[in-house]
Amino acid sequence: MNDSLHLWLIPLFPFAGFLLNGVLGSRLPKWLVTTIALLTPLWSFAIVLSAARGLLGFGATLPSLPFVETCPVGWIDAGALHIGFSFVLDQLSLVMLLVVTGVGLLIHIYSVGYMAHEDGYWRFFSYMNLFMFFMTVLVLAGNALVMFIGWEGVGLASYLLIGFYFQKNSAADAGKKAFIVNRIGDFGFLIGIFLLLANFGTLTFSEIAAKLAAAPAWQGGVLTVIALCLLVGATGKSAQLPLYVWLPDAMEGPTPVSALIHAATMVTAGVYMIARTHAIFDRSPFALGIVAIVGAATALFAATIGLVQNDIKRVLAYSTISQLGYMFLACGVAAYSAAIFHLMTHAFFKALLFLAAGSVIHALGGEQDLRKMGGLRKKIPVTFWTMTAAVFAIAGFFPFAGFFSKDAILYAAFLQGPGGKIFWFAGVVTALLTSFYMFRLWYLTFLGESRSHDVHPHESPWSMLAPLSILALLSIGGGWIGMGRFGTFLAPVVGTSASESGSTQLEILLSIVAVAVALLGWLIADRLYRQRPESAGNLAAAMPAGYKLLINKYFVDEIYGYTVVKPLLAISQYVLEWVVDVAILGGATWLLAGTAQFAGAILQRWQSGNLRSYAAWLTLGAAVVLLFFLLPATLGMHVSGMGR
Amino acid sequence: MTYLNESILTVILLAPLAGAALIAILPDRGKLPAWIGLLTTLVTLGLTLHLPAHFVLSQHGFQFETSRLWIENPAIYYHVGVDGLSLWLVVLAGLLAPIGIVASWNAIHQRRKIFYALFLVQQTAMLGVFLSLDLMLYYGFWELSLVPMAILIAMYGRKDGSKAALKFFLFTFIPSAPLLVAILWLYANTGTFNFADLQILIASGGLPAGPLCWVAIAFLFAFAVKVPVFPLHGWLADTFSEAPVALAMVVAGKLGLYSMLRFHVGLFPVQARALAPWLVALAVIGLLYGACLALVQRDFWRLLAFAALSHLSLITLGIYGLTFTGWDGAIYQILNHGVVDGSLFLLLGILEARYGTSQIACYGGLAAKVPQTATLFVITSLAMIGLPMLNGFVGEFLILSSTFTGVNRGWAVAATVGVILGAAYMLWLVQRLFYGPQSPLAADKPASDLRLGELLILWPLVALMLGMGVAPSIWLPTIENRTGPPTLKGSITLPQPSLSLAASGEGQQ
Amino acid sequence: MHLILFFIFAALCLAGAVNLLLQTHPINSALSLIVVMTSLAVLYLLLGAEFLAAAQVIVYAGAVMVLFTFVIMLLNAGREERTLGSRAARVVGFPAVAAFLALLATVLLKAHGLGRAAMQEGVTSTDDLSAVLFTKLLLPFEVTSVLILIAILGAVALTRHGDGERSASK
Amino acid sequence: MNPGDMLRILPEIVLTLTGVLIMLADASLPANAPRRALGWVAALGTTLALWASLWQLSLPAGTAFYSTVETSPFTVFFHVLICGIVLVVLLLSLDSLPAESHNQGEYYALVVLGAVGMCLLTSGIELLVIFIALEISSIATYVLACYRKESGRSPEAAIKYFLLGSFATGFLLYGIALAFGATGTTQIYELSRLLPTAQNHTMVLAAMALMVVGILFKVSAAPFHVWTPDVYEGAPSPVVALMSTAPKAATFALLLRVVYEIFPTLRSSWAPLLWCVAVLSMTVGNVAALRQQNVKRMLAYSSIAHAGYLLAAFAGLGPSGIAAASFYTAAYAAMNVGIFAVVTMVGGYDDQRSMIADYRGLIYRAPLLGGLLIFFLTSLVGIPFTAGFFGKFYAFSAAVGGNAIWLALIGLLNSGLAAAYYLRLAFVTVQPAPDTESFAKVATPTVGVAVAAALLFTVGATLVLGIIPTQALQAAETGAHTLQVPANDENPAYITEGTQQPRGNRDGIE
Amino acid sequence: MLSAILFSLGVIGFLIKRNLITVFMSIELMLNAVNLSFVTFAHQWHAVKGQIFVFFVMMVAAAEAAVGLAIIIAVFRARATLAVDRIDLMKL
Repeated sequence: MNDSLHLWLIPLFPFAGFLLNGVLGSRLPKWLVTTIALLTPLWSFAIVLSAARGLLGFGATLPSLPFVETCPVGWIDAGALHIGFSFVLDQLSLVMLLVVTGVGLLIHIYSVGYMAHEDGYWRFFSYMNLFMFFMTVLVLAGNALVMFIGWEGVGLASYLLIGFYFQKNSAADAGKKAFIVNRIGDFGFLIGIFLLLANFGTLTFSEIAAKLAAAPAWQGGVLTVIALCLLVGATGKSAQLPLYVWLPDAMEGPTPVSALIHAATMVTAGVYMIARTHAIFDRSPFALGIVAIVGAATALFAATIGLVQNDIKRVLAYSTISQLGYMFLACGVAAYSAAIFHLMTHAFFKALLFLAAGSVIHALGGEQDLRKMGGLRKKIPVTFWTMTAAVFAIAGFFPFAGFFSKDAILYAAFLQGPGGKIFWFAGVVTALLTSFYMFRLWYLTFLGESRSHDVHPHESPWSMLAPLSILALLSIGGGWIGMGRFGTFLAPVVGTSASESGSTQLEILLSIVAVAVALLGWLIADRLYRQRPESAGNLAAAMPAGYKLLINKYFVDEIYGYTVVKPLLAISQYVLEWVVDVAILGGATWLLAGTAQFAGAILQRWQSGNLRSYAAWLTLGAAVVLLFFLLPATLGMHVSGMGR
Repeated sequence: MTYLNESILTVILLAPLAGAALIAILPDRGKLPAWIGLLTTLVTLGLTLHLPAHFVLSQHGFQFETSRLWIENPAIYYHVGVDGLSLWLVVLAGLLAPIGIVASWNAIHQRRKIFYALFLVQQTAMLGVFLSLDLMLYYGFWELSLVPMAILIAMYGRKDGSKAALKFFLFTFIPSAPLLVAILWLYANTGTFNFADLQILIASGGLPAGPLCWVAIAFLFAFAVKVPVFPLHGWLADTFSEAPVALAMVVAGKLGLYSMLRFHVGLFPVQARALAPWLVALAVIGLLYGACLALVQRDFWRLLAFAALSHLSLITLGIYGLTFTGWDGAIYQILNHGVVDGSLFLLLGILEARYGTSQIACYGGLAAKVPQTATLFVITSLAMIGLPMLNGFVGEFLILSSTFTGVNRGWAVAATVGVILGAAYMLWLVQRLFYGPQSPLAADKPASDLRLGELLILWPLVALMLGMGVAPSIWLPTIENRTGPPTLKGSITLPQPSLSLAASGEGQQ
Repeated sequence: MHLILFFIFAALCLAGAVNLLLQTHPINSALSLIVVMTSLAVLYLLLGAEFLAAAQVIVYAGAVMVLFTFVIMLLNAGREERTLGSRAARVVGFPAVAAFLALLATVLLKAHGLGRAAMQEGVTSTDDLSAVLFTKLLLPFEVTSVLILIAILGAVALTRHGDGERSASK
Repeated sequence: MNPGDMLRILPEIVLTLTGVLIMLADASLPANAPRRALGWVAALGTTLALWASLWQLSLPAGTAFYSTVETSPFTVFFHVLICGIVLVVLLLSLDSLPAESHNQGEYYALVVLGAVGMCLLTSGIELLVIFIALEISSIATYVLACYRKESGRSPEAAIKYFLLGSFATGFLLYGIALAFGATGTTQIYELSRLLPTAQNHTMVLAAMALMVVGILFKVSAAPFHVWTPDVYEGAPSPVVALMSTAPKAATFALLLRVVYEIFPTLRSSWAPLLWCVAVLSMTVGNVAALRQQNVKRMLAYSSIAHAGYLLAAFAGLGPSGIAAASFYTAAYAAMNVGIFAVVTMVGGYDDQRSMIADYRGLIYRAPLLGGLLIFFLTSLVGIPFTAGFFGKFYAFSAAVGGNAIWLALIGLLNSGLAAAYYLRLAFVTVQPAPDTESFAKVATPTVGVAVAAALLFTVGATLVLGIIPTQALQAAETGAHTLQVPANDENPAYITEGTQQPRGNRDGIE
Repeated sequence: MLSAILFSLGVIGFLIKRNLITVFMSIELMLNAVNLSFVTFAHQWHAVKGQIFVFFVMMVAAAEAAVGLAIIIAVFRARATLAVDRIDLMKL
């Protein structure tokens, strides 16, 4: 087993798929494209699974984790800098890999049906495989720079996939926005990497951890700065405040993309990164506090926006942001395993939500507006039931997966001193809002009467329904792994936090509160959208300012536009180009040239063509020369060989 | 083989000239000059590849050296040689030439003979700059490189070629006056133009410090204009938007940057160190400035010009960070810039040839019509903005990280902001050209996608970008085997901060 | 005696020169120039250069000035036209001349005894002159022939060509 | 007088005989007979003279005719240079003079005889000889400038040149008189021997000042340059090719003699003056040229600027300065004759097309001429591997060696400025010509054998001086050394050195 | 001294005369001034050379006169004027 485990094969397969489909895809028959696209992640999944099997004690024994694999040839060897390709398989990356390859595989399968009639079928799958490649690299990365490869790479894949319908301006815009906003985050990450390099002389996670362990007194200071830089990177990728703005727009991409990248895997990379570098965060309570605040604030903030969105995918997008906020909150209270746990369950139910939404959209021929749906329960039953499972899961109802993970986070937050209570409270309010808007969505989509008459919904093909079903099962049962066992499993990597020490009275109490809150949300939704459908509008009318604020997403995009983008462009255009480049620098050049020309003009006047004036100049010259020689002599200052 | 090793550089220098002569002799019939040009450049490329193939890694100093007395008094030698610094640059110059020919293949319709002949002369001059180890010989090639360039810009300018050509020429020619005076001063005080001798003599401190400082500034000034370094970039945008594609892709950067490394930092380490803070500042300003201006350009050549300003500033930053790692990164980034810019120029040139305009606003939605072009363009753009696994990243990372760790954190952070801006303007360009609904121009004009010849040159380039991004270890060891300035040798390395050092809050810049 | 003669002729010479400038008709100027030259010839004589005095009269006053008058007649040159003239000539020229004169004067005055009437010892004989001329300075003498040749050639070319041209064009 | 003396002036004799022969033949030929053959005779004679001067290298350096002329590597250098220029100009004239011109014979004779003066100017070591030689060359050029007198411009050029030239000669002559007054002699070596001990210091200075003024006028250095543009514009192009180079070269040789041989001890006086004149010349020349629309006028200003560069070499100490100046003279002559040859061919004898706008698209109409024009222009700009570069390089190298770094800097910046107008012309020639009637009618200039030879000669010289200048430079240096040592018959210290001078420097010197 | 004054007068003549021929005469005046100084110096130094120089100057002046007047004739034919200030076709 030891010999047969080659980590590099995990990313290699999707990459091969990417290359094959990307280069030859346009010429290959569709079935072959499909086969390639599906087989490659399947293969990776199989490797991961075999590794996991060994690890969990089912099959042959696996070497002790972490299992490190380093490319014999370095990547960047320059001067004192030695950075190699190194992959690490440990508990943390194993969980992530399972999620990534597993959910990824399902979504690939789903896409076969969903994208069947799209033009760039091969292109889509090559991008998807590319994403899988980078995502696995990101997860397996043994040092920060390799992680950065994956980090940027998934951003690239995301960019390409969001802009998949590139002929739509909105899609192309969204892709660009995603990439650039991510870049802002990457900027932080990169600075973090530089700081790591400067302070540790290495980027390898294990070495960093070892060096930290060797210096137990090292707290805060530069570590806080590093942590905050990494946090900036994480907020970019995981769509946290203030860099979340790209994610809602990213919904322009095909729905499977939203499911895979913008719900299940890529956006969780930030969480994963913080967990991966937790050794640094642990040394900086301040940074952790910031992480928690960011997480809690994002969770609440995004949830409020989610309340009023009418686009089914945007609702889900804001819910994703909100859920990611939970994960950050968990990280912020050092409950990394809880964060990863929620990451995993979230991957299940959010992927399911998106896929189901995709199925709905598919059924309605591309309609995404909630206000035009309704009454679909009968027409697409499989979708309805699976979606229901997901809704319950995200709302945090026992015994669905979301319950366990969310519960663990809230509990961990609650334990985190006085500030923790506030976080807990924010989490609970978020849970209420989440429950409300998810059920709102549920009601508007499936229940009531159809609000659109010219469509004939139909159930999706099996290739889409099968993944839905599997994910539904996971959403229902995924939580039973249990926080305790999960925490223990991850403990070698991320350590344990107070919350993992088994169930206590307090935890049960808190769980009850959470479930109650979720129930409350359901009830409100039920009242507003089932019993008295008109009251929702009334409520909005009653609070016009608040509604306007929410429906416009707090005008954040506009604020960014007016404070960052427009000024930047304006400064570039008016100040830098026109004033500095054209006026000052160009002017200086012009002035020099003009001076020469002007002098030339003066000399031209000198050259009058008149013989006598020429003679005059000549005489003047002669006089000056004479004076030049004689003056020093007459003044007695002349020094020469005369008389010697 | 020994004989070949001794004369290979001369052969490399003469090969393009021979091609130019052949073109000049043969009639200007059809594509004949282009074919000869292509053949010549390919042969030259093959010859340049001989260098890395036979470069002895373990041997320090210059290799393939040839030195012959050219003029007795003043003693000027025909002295050529390569080390790790120039080795790949020579190959790069060899590589860019066939690309330039392909880029001109359909863009140059008339007067092919003059074009290709001068193009080849230009190549010789460029190679000469990289190879010369005698200051006068170097200066000769340095100046010679201006002429074919200026003439071709004047001949093939898009709108007002001669104005741009004049601007280019004067901008780069006038600063070389102080350079020549400085060289003459050196000769007057040392009696030699030989690079290695001068290096030793200057390092020994026998020369008066005051004038030497001015000499260093004169050297720097000439190079800085050629690079260009902000605020001396006035010629760049006009030249880019006027010059034929094949020339625009070689005009900026390489020569000036190489010269900075070899003849400024290499000859005047002490003075360079004194000047370095200014240059670092200018480089960072230029980096951001270029990026900001690239954001608001309406013409893609001008956009590319400011993007180039930004990237070249980054390399300047790497050079004047005065760290070994930074130099590695700088040299590597010069190569990257050559490859990436070559490819971008080629692609944009193809677009311009097909659609007849360089106004970005006229384009839109091309991806559906010319998918191959779009794909390659996107890949190249990504390499340009420094996506990991593509070549741009390696150089960028080396430069930025060395600046951060070895020079100044504030500047490094500011320079890293350029990463964001770089993505912004390139992706915006991609979007405006290829995505969105088709513009009237794109919809109306029937245009074919890339032709076989173009693909044959572009895919290898893309492969090269990938290769250089994944396996820089092929290049870096040779790059590191260079003759650094004697006083700097080993004195600056990446600091290896101990934990205690870091813990003492040294990180809080 | 010599001194008196010197001053007389020097004055005459200067007067002639000034007259040359003041006259507006070329022919008058030419005549004043002859006055200058002949008085100079006297001065030469006073300075002991008898051969030169003769040559001055013959070559200059005779041949050259005849040429001048001839051309004046040929071209029928009338009074000078009142043209605008050159401002630069006046603004720049006169101060320059003044300065020049002043400087030159200082130089010559410093050279003792040069400007004044000289003693009369040592009249250079034509014999001595020719002896030197045909031995030591043979080459210049010969070379002068080339000069004369060119002058003739040029004058002929310029004038004859014009005639041919004119007749050809008419 | 011994026969050996005749050998010392062999080139001059050959040239004189040629001139006389042509004159006689011209007179004896029937009035309407073609006189083109006379041009070939002249060219042949000049070639012979060139060989004769080269042959003089085998003579021990020394003086003749009672120390009125000398033969040394220095004089040979300039002799060869002048003969070369004259040869090229003759070849050029052969094809560019209108065939029906009646006085071609006189033209060739004047050119050849003028060359006698120029040659003597460089070899004379007696101010009297020098004066006469100067007059010979001047008068010849006055007449030649007037040659195209059917147009109003040519005589105007001639009269301006003539009057101002005579005017300047007056100054020179006064300078000689004062030098004579200070020492009682006009023989250069005696002068240089006596001058340091002369009683009247101010007079010596004044003598030097006036002589320098006269010479600077001839080399058209600012502020004595004012005549140049007008004369160059008006005179026929082949004549400009001649008079912008050959008499200038000779006069520079004279200037070298005057400042380095007569007044070496007054270096501290004249060096700053020449410094200033150099700066003024190049600046005035280049700046004024910027706005010119007439090619010949522009080149006139450029020649002023080049005089400035050349004077910069005088800042060099001793032999290095002399050698640099000599070399620059040769380099400048090569490229300037070349470019005027092109201008002659393009503009025609009657200067029909001498505006810059007329050169538009030249390279397409006449690829050879256009290409050569650009080539010479790049040489004038001073691009490496051309004569112009090495000329400038040595001149400023000498200046830097003489610690005149600022001078070198100003000079080189000036040459940057100069690039602006040179390239303006170069770029105009590569611009596509508009398809208007006026351009369609322009006939493509035809290049005959003689002109082709002339062009080949100049291109070859420009390239050789730019790429393998070693021999020419050695010649210049040897010459410089012989000039440095005050030579007289009793103490021929330099003779051995002179004889070792390698022969066959012809390929270096044009 | 006299010669200096004469010389300067010649120069002034060049500057103020408006007729080509008189301008030329002014030049002759200058040459004469030089001659005078030569003779004087020759007298002072008892050197024959000075006188010979004068002799040559005379010859040169004669030659110049021939050529110069020929040119003046040419100018007159081409332009029908002898006014100095009219001869300014070429300028700037």
